[in-house]
Formats: sequence, C-alpha cells, structure tokens
Amino acid sequence: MSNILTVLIFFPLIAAILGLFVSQKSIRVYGITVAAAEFLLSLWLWMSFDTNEAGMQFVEKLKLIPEFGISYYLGVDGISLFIVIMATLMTLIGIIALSVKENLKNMIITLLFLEVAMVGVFVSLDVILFYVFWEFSLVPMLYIIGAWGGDKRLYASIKFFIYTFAGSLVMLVGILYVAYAYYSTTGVWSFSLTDWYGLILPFSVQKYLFWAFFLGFAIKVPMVPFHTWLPYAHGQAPTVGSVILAAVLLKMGSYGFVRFSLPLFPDASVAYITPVVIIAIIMIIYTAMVAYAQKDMKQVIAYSSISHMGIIVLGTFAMNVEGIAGSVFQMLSHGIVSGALFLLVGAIYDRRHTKLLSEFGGIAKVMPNYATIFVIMTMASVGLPLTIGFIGEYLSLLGFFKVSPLLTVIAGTSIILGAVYMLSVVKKTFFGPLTNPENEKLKDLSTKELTALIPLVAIVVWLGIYPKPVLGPINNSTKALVQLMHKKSITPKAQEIILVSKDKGVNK
Amino acid sequence: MTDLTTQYLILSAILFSIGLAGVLRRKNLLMLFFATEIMLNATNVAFAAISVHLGDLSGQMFALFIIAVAASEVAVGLGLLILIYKKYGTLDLDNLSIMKG
Amino acid sequence: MEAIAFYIFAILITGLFLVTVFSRNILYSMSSLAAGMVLISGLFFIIRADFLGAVQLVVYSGAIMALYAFGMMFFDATRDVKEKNTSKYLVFLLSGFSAVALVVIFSAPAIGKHIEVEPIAKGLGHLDNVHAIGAVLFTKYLIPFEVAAVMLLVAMIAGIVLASKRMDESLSEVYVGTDPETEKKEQK
Amino acid sequence: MESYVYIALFAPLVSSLFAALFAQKPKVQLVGIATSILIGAALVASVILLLDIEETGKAVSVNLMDWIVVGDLDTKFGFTVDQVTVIMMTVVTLISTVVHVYSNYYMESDKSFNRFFSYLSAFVFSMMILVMSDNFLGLFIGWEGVGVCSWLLIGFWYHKKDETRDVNPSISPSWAANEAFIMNRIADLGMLVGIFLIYWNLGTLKYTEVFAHIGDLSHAMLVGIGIALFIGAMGKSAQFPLHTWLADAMEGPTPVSALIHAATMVTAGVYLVIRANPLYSQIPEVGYGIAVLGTFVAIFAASMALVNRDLKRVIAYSTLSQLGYMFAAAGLGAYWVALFHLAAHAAFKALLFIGAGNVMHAMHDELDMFKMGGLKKVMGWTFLYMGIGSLALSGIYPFAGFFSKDTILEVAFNEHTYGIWFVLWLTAGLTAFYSFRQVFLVFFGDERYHEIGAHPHEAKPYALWAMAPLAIAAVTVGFFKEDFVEFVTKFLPEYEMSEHTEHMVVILTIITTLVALTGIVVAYLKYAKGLKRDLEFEQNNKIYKLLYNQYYIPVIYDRVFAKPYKELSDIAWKEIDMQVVDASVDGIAKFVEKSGDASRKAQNGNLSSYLNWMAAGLVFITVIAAIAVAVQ
Amino acid sequence: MIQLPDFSSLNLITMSPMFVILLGALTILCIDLVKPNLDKTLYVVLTMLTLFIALGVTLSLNINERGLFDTILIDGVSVLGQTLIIAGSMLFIPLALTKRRFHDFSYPEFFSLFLFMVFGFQFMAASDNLILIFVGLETGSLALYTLIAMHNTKLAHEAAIKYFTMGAMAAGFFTMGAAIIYATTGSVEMYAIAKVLQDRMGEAGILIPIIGGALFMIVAIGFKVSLIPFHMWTPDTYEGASAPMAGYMSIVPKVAMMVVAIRLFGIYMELNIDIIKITIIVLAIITTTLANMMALVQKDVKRMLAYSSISHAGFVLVAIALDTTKGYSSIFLYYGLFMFTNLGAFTMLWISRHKYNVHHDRFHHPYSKFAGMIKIAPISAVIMAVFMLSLAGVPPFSLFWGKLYVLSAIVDSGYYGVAIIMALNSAIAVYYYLKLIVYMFLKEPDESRKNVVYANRAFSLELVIGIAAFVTITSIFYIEPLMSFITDLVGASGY
Repeated sequence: MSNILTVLIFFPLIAAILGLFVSQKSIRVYGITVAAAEFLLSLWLWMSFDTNEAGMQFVEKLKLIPEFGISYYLGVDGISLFIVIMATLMTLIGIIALSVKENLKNMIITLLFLEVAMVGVFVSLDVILFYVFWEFSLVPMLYIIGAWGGDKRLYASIKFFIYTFAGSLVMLVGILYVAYAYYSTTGVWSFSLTDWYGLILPFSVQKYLFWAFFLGFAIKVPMVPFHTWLPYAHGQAPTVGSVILAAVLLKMGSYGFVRFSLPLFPDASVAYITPVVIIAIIMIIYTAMVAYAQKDMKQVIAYSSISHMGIIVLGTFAMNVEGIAGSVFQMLSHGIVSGALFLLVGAIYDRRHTKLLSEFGGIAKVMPNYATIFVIMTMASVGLPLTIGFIGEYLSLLGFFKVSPLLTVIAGTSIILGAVYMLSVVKKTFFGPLTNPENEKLKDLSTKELTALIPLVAIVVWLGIYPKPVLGPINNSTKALVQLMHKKSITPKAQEIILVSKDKGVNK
Repeated sequence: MTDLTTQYLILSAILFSIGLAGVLRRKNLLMLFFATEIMLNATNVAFAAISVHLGDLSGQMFALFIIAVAASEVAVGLGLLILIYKKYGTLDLDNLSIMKG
Repeated sequence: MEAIAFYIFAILITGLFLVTVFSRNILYSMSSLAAGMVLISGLFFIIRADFLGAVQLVVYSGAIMALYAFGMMFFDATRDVKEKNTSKYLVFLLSGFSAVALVVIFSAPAIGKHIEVEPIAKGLGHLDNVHAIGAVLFTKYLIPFEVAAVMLLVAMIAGIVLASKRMDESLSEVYVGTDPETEKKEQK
Repeated sequence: MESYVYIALFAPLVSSLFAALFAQKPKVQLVGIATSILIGAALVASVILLLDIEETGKAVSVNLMDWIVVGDLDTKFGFTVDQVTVIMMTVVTLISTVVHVYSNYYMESDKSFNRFFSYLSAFVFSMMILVMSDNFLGLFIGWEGVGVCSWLLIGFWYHKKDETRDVNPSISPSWAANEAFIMNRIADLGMLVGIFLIYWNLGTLKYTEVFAHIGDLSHAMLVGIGIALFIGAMGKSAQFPLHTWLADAMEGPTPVSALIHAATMVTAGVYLVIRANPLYSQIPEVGYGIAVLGTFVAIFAASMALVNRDLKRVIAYSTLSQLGYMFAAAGLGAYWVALFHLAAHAAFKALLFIGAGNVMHAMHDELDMFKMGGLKKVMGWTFLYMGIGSLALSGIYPFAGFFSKDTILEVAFNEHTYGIWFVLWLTAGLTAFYSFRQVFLVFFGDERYHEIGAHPHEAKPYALWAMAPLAIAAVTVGFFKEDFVEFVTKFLPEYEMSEHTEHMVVILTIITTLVALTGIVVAYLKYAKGLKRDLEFEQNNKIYKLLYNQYYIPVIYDRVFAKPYKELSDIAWKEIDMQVVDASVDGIAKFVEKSGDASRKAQNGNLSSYLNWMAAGLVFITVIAAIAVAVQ
Repeated sequence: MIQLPDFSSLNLITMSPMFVILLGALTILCIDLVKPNLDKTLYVVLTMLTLFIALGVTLSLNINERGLFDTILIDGVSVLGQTLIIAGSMLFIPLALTKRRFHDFSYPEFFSLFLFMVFGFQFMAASDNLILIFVGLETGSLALYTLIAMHNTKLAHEAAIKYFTMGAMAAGFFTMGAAIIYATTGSVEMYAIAKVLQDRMGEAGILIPIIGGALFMIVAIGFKVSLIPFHMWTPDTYEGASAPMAGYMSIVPKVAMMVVAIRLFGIYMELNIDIIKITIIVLAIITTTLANMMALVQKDVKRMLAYSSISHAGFVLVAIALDTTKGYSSIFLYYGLFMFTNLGAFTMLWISRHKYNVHHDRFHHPYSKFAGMIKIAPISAVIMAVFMLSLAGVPPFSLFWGKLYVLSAIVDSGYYGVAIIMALNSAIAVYYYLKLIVYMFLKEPDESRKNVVYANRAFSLELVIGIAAFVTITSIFYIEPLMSFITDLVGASGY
C-alpha cells in the first residue's frame, strides 16, 4: 500500500465531513472509532516501515503546480514516523477522554480536522504543502480554545493564532527565498525538501534565512521570549486542546528545526549555536522558575512544557547524532508525558472546576489511582530513568555536552529545577492533610479516564525500558541527517562541530 | 511669433493651483465644483500650448475631451447635488459627515 | 503683440479665477468663472487653436454655465455663502506647493525643447486648425470620440435618473430601530 | 549462575509488583509474607553467588537487552556480579530481608500496609540494579530509582501536615521527601556530567572498558571525571553540604530508615567510589580531598548527634558520621577497608534503627529521648539489640565496628595524614558518647514516659527474631575480616600497611578503644542515673544551640536558597514574564491598535479634509521621492 | 487629402467586447423605452447574457494586436484586465435578484448604466492612449457614481458625493499628469512615450518632468486603487454604497486602474528610475500598514472590509514596482482570487441586508450582528469564515496562493525587507478577520435578532456565495493552469 500517507491524511478529513451527518448522541463513538482507525493506520505504517532504511519511505509525489515547483510530496522517515503516530494516538486519547458536553459534535469534527493538519505537517516533504498544513492547524485549534475555553478564551485563542501566524509569515518569506535561491542555482522552481537538501547556500545568505526560519519555529516551540501565548492558550484551552497543543502542535516547531533549519542551513545553525542555546537555557531555567511560582496547576504544566522544549532545542543544536536523536525522542516523550499531565489536570478540573493549587491538598487519599498515575507522569516529566522522559533528556544533554560542557551543566539544572516545581505540585495537590471539605467526596478516575491514561502509562514505561523500536529508526534517520549536514557544510567551524561519528574513544 | 509656451505652462500651473486652492477651501459643493472646472481648464491651457508648440494635435484633442468630460461631470455632479439638497437641505459639505472613522 | 495680449489675458484670467475661488457670493463666483473661461478661449484663439477656442466658448461658457445657472436657481443660492474654512494656511500651503512644483516642472529645461513628434495622421500639413482637428478626430480619435459620446449619454441618463422624482422615495433606506416585521413575528 | 543473577535482580521486582496489585486494598497479610519470601529468595541467590564467586573467583555477567542505542552510544541492560557487587548484594538483600520481615510487625496496623511493601521491594530492586549494573548508565538507573523509592518512602505518611521547624525540624514527611529528592538531584547532575565526560572521552560507559582505558586520558580530565562522579556520590551519601536531607528523611517509617537511610542507599556513594577505584587511584589529590571531606563530615555529624534529643535523628547523624569514615578510607585508597566498614556498618546500623523502631512503637511514635527512660525493664530484647548495635558502633572489641573502624584509623595513620587520623579518633570518642547517651537515656534512669501516658511494650517475637541475624552479624562480622580481605582483594586493590604502622597497630587500637570507652563512661555518668536537664544551659549556651540547630544549616539553606528561589520565581513570573515579556507583546498589539485609532481620526467624515489629505498626499509622495533622490 | 487607412487595418475586432457591452446597454435602454415597467429579472438576465458574450469575445481575441488607429491595444494584460472586469461584473449582477426590493435595481437604467460602466473600464484596460484611458475612466466613474447614488439611501448619497468630488479632483490630477507627460514627450500614447523617454533619458534635468508627471499620475491612480492618503473616500463610500456595489468597487475599477498603472509605471520601471520605484514601494507599505491598523479598530464589518481592501491594494501595488513577469502576473492572480473571496464576503453582508439598523445606530453590519452565527446559520458561518481566512491568507484557501506569488515575486527581486513587512502586515490583518470569526463562532447569538442574518436571502445570492466559496476552497487545483494562463498572457505583452 504505497499511498498509505495520503490515506492517513485524508481519512480523518473525509471522516470529519461525514461526521456532520452523525447525530449528536452517537458522535462520541464515531469520533473514537475514526480516531482509533486512524491510529491503527498509523501503526500499520510503522509495521510496514523498513526500520533499516534511513531515508524517506512511502514517498508519494504528485505535481500540483509544476511551473512553480509545488507538489504534493509526502514521505516519512524515522524522525517523522513516530511523531505522526503520536499525533494519531494523542488525538484518539484526547477524544476518549473528552469531557466536553456542549457541542460535542463540533468538537469532534474540529479534532478530526486538526488531525488532518497535524499528520499533514509531519509527512509533507514539499515545503509549501508543509506550510499549508502548518498554518491550517491554527484554525481548528483556534476554535477549540475559543469555543470551549475558560473565561479569557477569546484573548487566548486570538493571541495564539496571531502570534504563531506572524512568526510563520516571516518563515514564509524565508521559504520563498530558499526557493528562489534554488531556482537561481538550478533554473527550476522546486519546493521539495529533498531537492533543497542538495542546495548549498553561501553563509552570508544562510544567516538571514536561518533567523527567518528560526522566528517561525521559535514562536511555535515556543522559545523565550516568544512564549507568552502558550500559558494563556493552555490556561484557557479545554483539556483536549491542551493535550494536543502540548503533545503535537509544539512539536511542529522543534520538528521544523530538525527538518529545515539544520539540514538547510548547517553552517548558520552551527554559527548560531551559542545564541540559540543561550535562549534555550534561559527557556529551561527561567520557565522552570516561573512554573514554580504558578498558583494554577495547569499553568505549571504549561510552563514546564516550555522548559522541556528548551531541552529539545538544546539537543537539536548539539549537531551530533546523540543530541538530535535525543531531542527527537524527547519530542515524543514530552508529547506523551505532558499530554498525560494535561489529561490529569483536566480530570481534576472536571470534578472541582478549579485548577488552583491552593484548593487542593491531600487528595492522594481520596483519589489513589489518580495520584499514582500523576506521580508516574511526574517522574517521567522529571526524567527518571526507565521512564520515557529520561532517554530524551539524557541524550539531548549528552549530545550537547560535546559542544559545550559548561552550557550543558547550566542547562542540566533542569533536572533539579524540574524536580522542584513538579514535586511541589505533587506535594501541594496530593500530600498533606485533606483540609478542603469539597475534596472529601472526590471520585477517583473513571473508567473513561483510565482508558485514556493507562495506555500512556504503558508507553511511558515501555519506551523507558525498551526504546529500541522507536530509537532505532530515529537513530538511522538522524545519522543520515547529520551526514547530510556534514557533507553540505562549507565553513570549517561547521565541519568541526557537526559530528558524524565520535573521533575518540574505545569504539572508534 | 514669439514662443510663449513656457509662460502658458506657468499660467496653467498657476490656474491649476488656484483651482486646487478652491477645491481645498470651498465648503459649498456647488462652488467646489466651480473650482474643479478651473483645474480642468488649467490643464486645457497647458495642453493647447504644448500642442501648438510641438505642432502636434494630440494635445488639443486631449483638451477637447477634457472639455467633454467636464461637461459630463457637471451633469452628474448637478444630479448628485440635487439629490443631496433634497435629502440634506444644504450644500455645505460639513454636514455630510455621518460616515467617518 | 501676442505677448502683450497673452499677459493681459493671463492677468485677467488669474484675477477672475481668484474671484471665483475666494468670493463669498455664488453669483460673483459664477460670473467670474464664466468670464475666465471666455478669456481662456481667447487664449486658445491667440495660439491659433481655433477649434478648441470655439468648443471652449460653446461648451463651457454656454452649456456648462447654463447648467450651473440652472442648478443655482434650483438651490436659490443668490445669498452669500457661509463657509467655515478650516485652515487657510493649509490651503495656501498645499496649493502653493502644487504651484511651485508645477512651475518647477514646466520651467525645467527639458520641457521647452523641441521634440520630433510622429504625426498622428499623415498629410495634415496643409490644413488649417479646424480641418486638421476634424480629420484627426474622425480617424485617430474616432474611438475616444465615440466613448465620449457614450459618456455624455451616461451623464444624461445619470442626470435624469438622479434628479427624477422617483428618487424622492426610497426603497432601500435604512432606519434605526427594530424591524416591525421582526417584532410582529416575535409577538406571534 | 546467570539464573541466580536474575533471581537476585528480579525477585524484588516481582515482589514489588505483587504488592502493588494490592496497593489500594486494605491490609493483606499475604503481601507482607510473600514479599519477605521473595526478598529472601534474592538473599539466597546472592549468597549462592557469593559462594560461587568465592569458589571460582570469576565474575558472572549477563546481558539482558539493548537499552539506548544511538549514534555511538550503545547502552545495554548489562549486569555483572563480581566480588564487590556480590558483597553489596549480600548486604543489601540480607538487610532487606530482615527489614521486610520486621516491617510485617512494624506496619501491622498501618492502612497502607500493602503499598509500603510495594515501595520497599521496589527500592530493593533499584538498589540491586545500582550495585549489579555493569555500566555507569545502569548505575544511574539504580541511582535514580533508589532516589524515587526513597522519596516515596520518606513521604509515606504523606497526609501529615507541614509544621514549623520548631515543632518538627523536618517540617513534614512530604517536605522531607521532596528535600531528599531535590538534593539528590543536585548531586545527580554532577554524576551525569561525569558520565558525559566519560562517554565523550572514552566512547563507552561499561566499567570494564572505561577502566581499561582510563590511563589514556589526561590527568586534568581524570580529575574532572573524579570530581563530577564524587559530586554524585556526595548527594546520595549525604555528604556536606548536601547532608541535610538525611536527618529529615527520618520522617519515613523506621524500617525505611533502617534499610535505606542507614544500610544501603546512603552507602551507594561509597560504593561508587569503590567501584571507580581505578579512576580514583590515578588521582590521589582528589582522593585526599574526599578523605578530608569525609573526615570533616564524620566529626561534623557526630557533633550534632551529641545534643540531639530525637532518637532517630541521633542515629541518622551517626550514619552520616560513619559514611564520613567510609569516604575517608576510600579517599585514602583503602577501598576494601571502606567496603568492609560499609558492610559492618550496614549490619549494626540497621540493627540500631530497627531497635529504635521497637522503641517508637512502644512509645506510640514518641521520639524525644528525654521523654523515655527506664525502658530496659519492659523491652529487654530491644535493649540487648541496641546495646550490641551501640557497642559495635562505638568500636568496642569484639564487635564489628571495632575491626572496621580501627582499620580506617590505621589507614589514616599509615598515610601520614595525622590530622585526619586525629579527627577520626576524636570522632570515635564522640561516637561512643552519643551512642551510649542514647542507650542510657532510653533504657536507663527514671521512667519519664509515664508523663506522656505511654504504655510501652516489647515487640512481637517474630520481629525480635528477625533482628537476630543483624545482631549476630554485628557481633561476628569482624572475625571474618581476613576472609573478606582475601575475597575482595581479588578485585579491589590491596592495601598494605607500612611496617611502621604494623608496629603501631596495637598502640593505635588501644588508644582508640580508650577514647571510645571514655565516651561510654562519660555518657554513663551523665545519663544512666536519670535525666537531669540543665535548661539554662540548653537555652543559653551558644555551642549547644548551634549543635542542636544543626549549625543552623537548614535555616541557612532555607534563607539562602529556598526562599530567594521562591521569591525570584515570583519575580520571574509576575514581574518579568507578565510585566515585561507578555506586556511587551501586548504592547505591540496595543501600539498597533492605538495607531489605528489615531489614524482613524484623520477619517473625520469631512469631505473637505479628505480633499486636503489628497493634496497633502502629493506633497507626501514628493517628499518620498525627494528622500529617494537624496538617498541615491 | 488625408490618407484614410483601409478598412481591414482598423482591426475592428479588437473592440468587439466593448461593442457587445455597448449593444447590450443600448438594448436595455431601448426595451425600457418601448415597454416600461418590466421586471428586473429580465434586465438581470440580459445583462448577464451580454457579459457572457463579452467574456467569450474577450477570451477569443488575438493578443498583441492594435486596432482602430492604434488607439486600442489588445495585449495579454488588456485581455486579462477585461476578463477580470467582465467576470467581476458577472458575479455582481446576480446580486440584484434579492428577496427584498431595493431602489437601485428597480431601474432598468441601472443595468444599462452598469454596462456603460463596464464599457468605460474596458477601454481603460484595452488602451495605451492616455486620452482614451481618461475618457474611459470618466465614463466608468461617472456611471459608477450614479450607480452608488441610485441605492438611494442617505448614506449612499453621501458616499456618491464624496466619491464624485474626490474623483473630480483626481481627474484634474490625471489630466495635469498627462499634460506634464505630454509636454515631456510630445505624445499621449504610451508606446511612443516610452520610446521618447528612452531617447531623452540622458538629457539634463529630464528627470524632473518625468518624476513630476509620475507623481501626479500616482495621485490619480492612487485615488482609484485607493492608496493611502488618497483612500479617504474608500471606507465611507463602501459603507454608504450597497454591499454588492462595495464589493464590486473593491475589484473592478481597481483592476482597470491597475492595468493602467502597469502600463504607465512599466515605462518608468523599464527606464530604471529607482525614485519612482521607491516611491511606489513606500506608498504601498504605508498603505498596507495604516489600512491594516485602521481596519483593526473598526466596528462595522463593511468598513473593515473596506480598509482591508485598501490594504490588499497596497500589498498588490508592490508587485508593480518589481518589474518582473512574475510580479505583474501575480497582480492579476491576486485580483482574480480576491474577486471571488471579497465579493463572496460582501455578498454575505448583502444577504443580511435589512431595513433596520437593529444592532447599532449607524452601522448596518456591526460585528455584533454576526454574533453566534454558527448556531443560527452554520453553513453560512463556515463559508464566511472561509472567506475571512482566505482574506487573511491562511492556506489552503485561495488568497494564500495570491499572497504566495506576490511575496515570492518580491523576494525574487531582492526586496527582503519589504517582503517581511508585508508578511508581518498579514499578521496584523489576521486580527480583524479573526475578530469576525470570533464573533460568528465563539460568541452567543442575540436570540431575538436571529432572522436578521438571512433577511435578504435569495437563490441567486446563495449561488454567488457558493461559487465564491467553491473557488476559494478548491484553489489549489486550479492555481497551476490559472497562473500559467496569466503568465503566458502577461509575458506575451512584454512585461
């Protein structure tokens, strides 16, 4: 089945349109069925994925605007495969755990549209196609936050939309420039990424393009100081919105770094490691502190997301296989873990209609299952070995250590600060005496919530112990990526920093 | 025959500016339209002078069509003025500012 | 001789148009406009643009002024017009600027030079102005002429439609308040 | 033999998961029994392995599966059981078994009985990974795993509320748990840095490969790695300045203190240094630094133990102090000595803690020794056990501590580091004093417990029986010293005393024993006849207050780190994030909107001004053109 | 005697589209004379037919031909321009068939004036003779003023008089600009102007009249395509005119003037006069930015769309200053796509036209009118949202491709700063489009005013919206043929 990617993209779209005819009563079942089918499709993709092959697979290319080099060009490699699977999984889980009552039908149809955009972003190999999905993903999210959000939902949703939109427009200018550069070199227009990979740009050009792309991705990630839309978006979004936002939408930015910034502008990426990483470190430490200061449970998770995304950026700019593969893995782990944490916060919010930490305390007693899962996710979030959170964080830091030990040590404080805010949340929420009488009657997780959460717990543990099925393909593709960067790089500094293979050690 | 083209053009420039000044300062719509006629006439002078100077008839043709346009504008303009007068009871354009912002 | 005539005309026209623009009385304003236009046609005659002069005289002084006079009577505007002029300086500044700019442009050395012009139509050399114009108008400028005819038709229809009685009552007018139909439906 | 490795490793995991099945159910006695048996199985497996290695002298290695394979990094779940490991395994499983059995008694009326056993077995599993792993990353798994289990167990009674430091110096179990976790994380960062350095310089994390090539590295790099790894060790072994969590960790149930915070987890740091002996022997200056720090901690902790009234805290400080001894030995290059003291200390310290547990049970969780006294009558067995433990701790012949601690003093003497020797010697005296101060305060003198209305009772027999192995070990371990040396030096470097020291041994032993006896005697004189409190002294003596308040270090940490961090975080959020970053984003939006509002005013509806604008537009574009000319 | 050219060289076929339109207009007039009081549907259909034939004729023209004494130039640009003008008109005309009766559409004259207007605009697009352009411009404009006034509301009159007066002034500027150009080159035909200027470029002081003429022309063109600060009529006129007329005004006259601008400024670009280039770009940037800012603070959707169309005009204008085939082509692509989307949006307003300002004293289409539309009229709301997103340039809707091509053309020419400013402007713009979406989707409806949204609903309106929505959504499938069609035509014209 060579056109599985097309099916993967358009199945939810068709399902969403057909969903209009399903009655409100049975829409939940419909949504779960469709999302599950989509998830199974993505699993099938994985099954038929050749794990030894580093390049793009299931490639489909259909010319859309040949004159201008725009095509319908899809493919996955080890880097994108798992993000796609995560996107479908988190959509499924989001729909299972849906606690929205109003306009459920609209919600599910919107989620399916969002799924189209999410899958599309990660499997597009044509840059314009990528951009189309990238921008389009804003629309359903806008609706989700705006229609089912909290009190300041309008402000939050508009801020989210415009902020990311502005960044990506600058990126669009960069994209057009690269296309023009490609045109002037080869005489043909092309927006296909694989073509662009062969394009060697002079450093003087790369540096501007790097920042143009950087702005687009940095806002999406979001990197400090472009991050302030995220707490609002998370704070106001309904649970499912937060889950998908944190798990998948933020990954678009970090995925962009890996897919675009590094291979297209290897020299500029190397040259700007220091400023980017300093931003990443500020992001890690500063947002960890801000997270610690939060009074709202969800805001803590929101800011912690930013902090973790800092680690991802750090790993990406390590310019070696360890770091980049680590950051890709960390994207998955952060997706799963923060998604689960948002689900958990959502569960308590559904019960109490508040997320303020001061309202809680001692609820481990009344909600033991809830507390257990929360603690497991907390531990994964702080990067405990044998949970999914460790591997990515460890590899990212390890990779970047090669570039700058000092900066890595500073960034490494995330393992301390992360523990500080997460444990403080756990303590404030679950520990201590049960003082608030409203909490006494809280019900533990329902079957619905458990159905959503237990798979995530299983993944957290499974990939923490045996990451090889996922890490293997990521490793292969990352190796190919680093080799490409090394081959393409023109400045001596980049030649030195981009590390295809270790030059020291026992196994050389 | 002394060549007065430049003087004609400068006259045209001055007349155009007088017309412009009228357009800018008049508040009575009817009188404002007078000023626009002056502007069009000023260009006529310029066109005619250049045309004669160059021995080319295009300029005079242009002037001719400008006159035709001016005539049509008067017709439409007056029609509009009548409408406005019926609705607003005045030709003072200071009163025509419902729409703003 | 021509120069003297030009300067006299020029000064007179400028003066008259100044009156047109600055007079408070619509009657003075209109009369001076008419006089100025007549004098402009004189200018055209001076430079041997006879046909243009004639058209100017007929169309402007005749037709346009008649129309305006008609309009003026309609509005009963024999009284002094009260105008609240906002900023004199701004007006003078802007029109002064355009005067200066135009003078600079027109007195630029490049303007006065003779340009070899491709004739619009061949064999006009021996004709006088009116004949030449006629020849050009019905060959080269046939289409603009026809379009101008349509334009005049448009202007005529426009004038008729806009000034007609049918415009007194409007089908489209928007009123402030609640739609009575809506209320009726709600009451039901 | 591999199957025994697996049994030793996975029996605790199975045990933990089994208990977890019942985690939310009310007490199921089967859980306690089954977990004890499973841990016992691990003990048996460990002992079999011990005997096997004793016999063959060969390490047993297994490779379970790949873990992280990325780039050139190839980490496997690999386990190797060599001499050092098997000693650690035996110690860990032995004490775990005892603690599991004992916990059946100690936790019998706790609602979360099943949960407790799940955590406890999980801890054992983590500890087994820690000691059995054949690479640094595996070690790190265990390292963090024990940290989490420790966090869970310290905070086991999570429902207690936060108190002020005056009421409860540890604030609350959950607070103490977090403190322990976070402090350990600080150290773990150092550990990670060490691992990174090793990886990028040697390309592998496997012990055998790393230590085989350790000589290839520059000295500076070795120093870096050594320091980084030791920072990791400092956290887990609660060395100064990361020591405060250990005393606070006493908020956990007492069996936990016995198992984790005395016998096993806290010794992980020592284990790491011993394990990395090829590294540390290359960098004696770092080793010396470790020894000095260890020595300092030994006396520093002992001094705090002198005045504390909290039964468990005293033992905790003594643990700290003994860990200092171990580091002193390891730092000076006497790795087997350190390991020996580790093993011996594990036995008698666990014994002491469990004894303290009995006392606590008897006293209804009252920990203030000033409120006890005269318990000897009702708790004879406990008294006996704690007496043995205290004697062992004080280093009185023939108890275990005598052999292990004396050797450390000898090593210090032998290395000509007389300062270290002297401090350690002095500490030995202090140790004896505070251990027996405790014994006398609890078991002798007037029965002050009547004042708080307690009705003390002896522990159940099976609990007492469970303690017996530890007591036996505390008494007898010393006699196996020679066998031990022979066994471990097959793996660890031997440590030869110089001839001079050999001569001095007897004198040194006597001096040390004397100072210990002096300590015991002083304690007897002061406390055995009943408590005579000098309240004025307690309130006004600065040194007493300093020691009693742990040198004010927790308060200082609070003021210097915790509070400013909290305040800084608040500033970061409220002042910077909201007022600067977000406000500037909104400011841009507002600016755009304000500009829109301002330019909208030009659109005033007046036709005349529109015309003016249009004429002004001509001026405007002329200006643009003029500027363009000027620019060109 | 004058030598008359032989009849075949007149190439009468070149003006056949205009002729068709003229014939249609006169037919309508005659029918009205013969038999008055016929229903408007007849006229609508007749107009539609006329436009349909004209469109066919236009598309069948051979390009790069001159006719009628070289006053008419049929090149690719003029075909494109005429196609857009006629297509825009075809989209407009069905909007006359509304549920409610309106004053303007009750006149047969309306339809003939409408066709006369199209006729005038066609000449603007199809000539490079300044005289014919001017006459065509005035014919179209005068008809347009009348059409606006015929809506016959107080605001419509105000709108018409404002537009008319400013138009008269702009006509003065146009003629003065033409006079300057004529004085410089001795010709009113652009190909000759270009030739003469080419020859005279080296002369001392020649730049002053060239730039002077260009500046006056910019004022006149800027007025018609509504560039800031010549835009002042735009919001008021759009607000006062009927919604479809406003939508029409935002496209057809602008396209006609854009063609003129392309022809005229093309000359300067050819001469590489950077000053004019820079002036145009700066003007475009100011137009886009300020218009966006002002649109941001509007309370009325129609006014917002007016400002938005100003900003779109500014955006497109940059492409003129690039002087590349791609740039010029992208202008037509942009307007082609903009036509459907924007007319669709205005039609949406038209559907909700009713007799009473129920939500606001002055504004007929305040944002609050559309509050909660998703609950009242979900499909309409979704379509309107699609139009808004398309206007905002969110892919995959049509205007994204327009924006992509324009930006790409800007980038190709090396104006990166301009490209980024324009890109960021879209981010400002997205706010006010989103505002409407927010009102429609995220606010609660005003229950008592429900029926207002559909007040003027009729099949033909829905049809237009349907076509517009279809074109907007499916853009990705036709961009390629459309763009190559446009590029071929533009390229063939030598731009």
